Amino acid sequence: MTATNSEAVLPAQGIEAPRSGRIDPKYLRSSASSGSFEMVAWVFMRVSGAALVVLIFVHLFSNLMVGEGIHQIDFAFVAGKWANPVWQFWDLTMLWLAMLHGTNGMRTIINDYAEKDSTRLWLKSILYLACAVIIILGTLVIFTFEPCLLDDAGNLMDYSPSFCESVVN
Amino acid sequence: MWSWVGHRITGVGIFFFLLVHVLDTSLVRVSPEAYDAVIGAYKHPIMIMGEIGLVGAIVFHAFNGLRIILVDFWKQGTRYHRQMLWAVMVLWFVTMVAFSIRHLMIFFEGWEGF
Amino acid sequence: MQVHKYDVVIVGAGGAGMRAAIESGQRAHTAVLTKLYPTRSHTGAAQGGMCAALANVEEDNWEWHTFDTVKGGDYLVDQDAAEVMAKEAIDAVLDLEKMGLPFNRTPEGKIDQRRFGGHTRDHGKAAVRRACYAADRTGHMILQTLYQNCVKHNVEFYNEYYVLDLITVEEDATREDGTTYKQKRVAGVVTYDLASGELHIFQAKSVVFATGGLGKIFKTTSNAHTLTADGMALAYRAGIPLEDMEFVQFHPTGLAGLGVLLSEAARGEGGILRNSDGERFMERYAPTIKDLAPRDIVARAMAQEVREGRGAGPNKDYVYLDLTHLEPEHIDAKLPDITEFARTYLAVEPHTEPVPVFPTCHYAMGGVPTNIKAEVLQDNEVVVPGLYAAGEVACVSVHGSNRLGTNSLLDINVFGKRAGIYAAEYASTAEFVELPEAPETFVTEQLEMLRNSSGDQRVATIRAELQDTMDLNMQVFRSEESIREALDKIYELKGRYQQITVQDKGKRFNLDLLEALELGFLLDMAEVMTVSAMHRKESRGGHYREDYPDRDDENFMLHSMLYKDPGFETEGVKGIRFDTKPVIFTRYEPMERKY
Amino acid sequence: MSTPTVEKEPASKIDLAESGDGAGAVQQFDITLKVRRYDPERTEDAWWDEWNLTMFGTDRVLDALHKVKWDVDGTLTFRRSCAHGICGSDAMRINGRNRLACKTLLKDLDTSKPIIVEAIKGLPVEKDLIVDMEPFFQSYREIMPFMINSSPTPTAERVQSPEERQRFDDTTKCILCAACTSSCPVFWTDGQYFGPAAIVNAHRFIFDSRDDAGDMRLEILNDREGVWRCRTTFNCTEACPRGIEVTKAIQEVKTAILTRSL
Repeated sequence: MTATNSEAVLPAQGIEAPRSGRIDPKYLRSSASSGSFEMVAWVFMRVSGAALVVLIFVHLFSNLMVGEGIHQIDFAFVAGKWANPVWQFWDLTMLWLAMLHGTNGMRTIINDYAEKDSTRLWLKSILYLACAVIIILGTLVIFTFEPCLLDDAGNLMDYSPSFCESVVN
Repeated sequence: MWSWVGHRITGVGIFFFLLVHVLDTSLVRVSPEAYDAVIGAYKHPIMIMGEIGLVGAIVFHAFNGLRIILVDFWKQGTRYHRQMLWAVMVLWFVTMVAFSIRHLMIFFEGWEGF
Repeated sequence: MQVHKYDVVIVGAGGAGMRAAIESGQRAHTAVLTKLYPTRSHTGAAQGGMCAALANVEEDNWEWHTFDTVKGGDYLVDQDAAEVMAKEAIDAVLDLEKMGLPFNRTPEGKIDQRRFGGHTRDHGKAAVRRACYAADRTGHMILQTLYQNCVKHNVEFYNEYYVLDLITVEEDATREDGTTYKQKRVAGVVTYDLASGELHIFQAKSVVFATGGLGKIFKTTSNAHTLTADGMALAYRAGIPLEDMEFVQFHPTGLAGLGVLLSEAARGEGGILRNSDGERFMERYAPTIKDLAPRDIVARAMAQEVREGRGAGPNKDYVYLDLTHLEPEHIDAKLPDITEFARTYLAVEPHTEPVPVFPTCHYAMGGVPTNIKAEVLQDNEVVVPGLYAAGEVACVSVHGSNRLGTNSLLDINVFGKRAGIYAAEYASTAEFVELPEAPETFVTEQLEMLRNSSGDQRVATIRAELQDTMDLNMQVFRSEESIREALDKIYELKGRYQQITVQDKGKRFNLDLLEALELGFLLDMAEVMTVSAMHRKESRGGHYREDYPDRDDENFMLHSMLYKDPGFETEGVKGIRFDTKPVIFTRYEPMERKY
Repeated sequence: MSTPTVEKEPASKIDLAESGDGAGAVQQFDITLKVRRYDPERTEDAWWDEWNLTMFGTDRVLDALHKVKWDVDGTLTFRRSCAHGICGSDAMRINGRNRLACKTLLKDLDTSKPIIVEAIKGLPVEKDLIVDMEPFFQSYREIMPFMINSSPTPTAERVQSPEERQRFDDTTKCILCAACTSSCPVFWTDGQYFGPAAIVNAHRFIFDSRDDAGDMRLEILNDREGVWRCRTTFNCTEACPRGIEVTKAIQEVKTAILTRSL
């Protein structure tokens, strides 16, 4: 329905033709995207998802199901865990994967439902910023964390994990 | 379709919790007191119910996510997606019953009252 | 009013229209006007296959195919056309395969073939595997493949544009012998854009009609709701004769009461017909090929069984198609769609139960007369320059008085291709014919009349009464009396049609208005059909007269030609002049038709 | 797929068991048909109309719509053609599910409640049940739905084994009715997604052994709006009136893109 090749085009009578050779602009795809970003993202969601199932289930289990469960969680508990490089690594991986997985999930949701390009841009900017901040913050916390805090007098503070005593003394 | 709606909703919920959770955990870097104070809030009875809800969301998102992976990569996946959804629901229910019992037991054992 | 100019305008986007468009679109500036989206066309409903003597699975040749076509058509076939069709069938199938059509395959990877009614080896010795097929979706695959290739070649479609008038002009012309006559020339078409309700004029050097059939004249039909004889009626109103309109094919196996088609492939794959006693009655009617006899014979046999009280069901008004002796896997592999029809619409499980069936109006053998170049004739010899027709709307005539199964899919491909090539060729040298003053006037008046009518007659009522009378009087058995009755009823309905009213007065997607116009086409064509049937006082192929049960070659080995002629009156028939045209013979002399 | 035709002659006469006459028992029943109407020539907003109708055992939703159009209200507007499920004109939303009106028997619906009929979602409604199909066909055209074979044309047919033919059999059944695409929640969101029907038709050629342009189609569908937007909700598979395993086809295209990239 493109070239009409009209000889005598008179003004349209009555209402406008709903489909006079055009497609509602809403349905036009801007341009073909290059690269395979969506594919990589898709694969990442599956791989990270599978990994996260293991990471988070163990995390939940060790934090909530064994020992005193929810009651054991305090500064000392966290400090005790992160003294072990395995747990440090565990939580770091979990942080990164979960944040990227979640951010990408939020990105697709914004793509789906944000109607205007400007809204989409805004929401995505906020999302990426939040994601970056959280990842950096979390990473710093895990790596710069000092479990055995001393008070001004040089004594171990009460909430220090028990192993600190051997470290300090 | 409803499994997909559920997957999206739980995903969004978990994402926001995650933001908060990283922030609260970061308090360990600020001061032990601050961290313990905030973590203390998680031990409130209302939060206990919230935790069950959160774990419910995570478990559903996890199992349904595994189902999606099977649909994607297992040849027969598309044919058995419905059965797999049933399996997800059953597994979710079993896991949640087990978790809730254990979590509530722990909670009441260590609960010192309001 | 918009005027569009194209070298070639093709009216209709079914198999024939799109096959023409693929050829024409590559050679000339072409537009396809279609009242539906192309993939909605009824070609897609064809199931069984498309015959061609490929000899992929057993010995075969196109000459046998020609003979079967001629014999199947009860010798009313123009044999030059049948030869063209059978010969070009092979290329037609191979063309489609190269366009991507997914035919079923033999173990060696060649196109598989199966048996089909009336197709035999060596002039009737035994059934032959000649039908190339894609499960029971051959028509669907053809339609899709042709549309795909139209997309490939960037064919311009005007979807949901109804052609409501053929613009022709007449010029004085002189024959070689010095006599004068009026030469018709085609200038274009007037169309109605369904979406906006506006008229568009398409001026064209060549116009190809590929508008399909007329099934909706009857109540029980396998045809789509949209098959309302539009093209035939438009040509007829423009003064072009119609040929052999009395010959309508009733397909034996329509789902009882609904008319939904169950392919002949069901019998090709081994299905058989049984009456209420469980008897395989075709053994009595066609001892050699039994259930695979041509459709007219099988349909009549079924109607005869019912008439003689051996019909099944509570009203004893249908017979059974029995597939229960076949392997369920075989049925599912070869006939998936039609078994689903039986399950969906009648809740019958074809694996274990026989399916209730009864003849259903299926195909018009007659139509707009053309020669083998698909050029439309304005009388027995004179071609209308630039006007072409192909497919069911046309009458070449390759089907004579009864079309063989699968030959329709062949017809659209062979003659659709020819129409496209010749139309483009003609357009490359011809000049536009000047449009007459205000060519849309007739259509505008008609539309205004319908929109503003204050009458109280309903379209649906008139249509239903027409279909009832045609089912009752003009189906597989006809007689002077029943034909008269039908004609009287048609006259009455045409009178009432003048008092018709449409409720939808809008411009946008006014299908109410278009149904009223379509009813006008149906009434005209029903009238032509009955008048034609009245003149043919013999029984041949699809036309069976109880008062003249035998074929009469002496008086009726002739094509019927009917002209619209307002001043003409004979035997109580007004406005239609009856004439005849000789049948073209090349190699086969008429014989008695036995199977 | 080849031709092992049954050569055994069936019996001349058999005893027909008192078989259930599927077509025979025609019962009448009453329904309420509720249709979402829209006509910008009359009013800006859509509205609902309800009719009480007496219908018969084998009647379909299409028959009910026809009954209204022909006997009660001629302005009711919908597309239809073949009326037995092969042309794809009359896809609509019936009781919240996409189906063909001509394949949905009234007796299979809950007739105690109104039968709710709406236009398919996600495409612009033009009038009553008619939607603008152009965006749908545009996506179809974009995936190059035609065979491309660059090797020299053979004189006879191109050879293809029954197994190779079977590979893409399912997706050749598509009738382009848009029931799948307009049932997809991702398509509903912004209409940018290629949609299941386009992917199904790409699949039909990607897996056809005779076609050479599979790579190009995979590239097209690797787009931002391509297969990766599929969320395997299975709405399309459930909506398909031809029983095509649409989601499976989409998954196979995804896998093909992945394998090609690796």
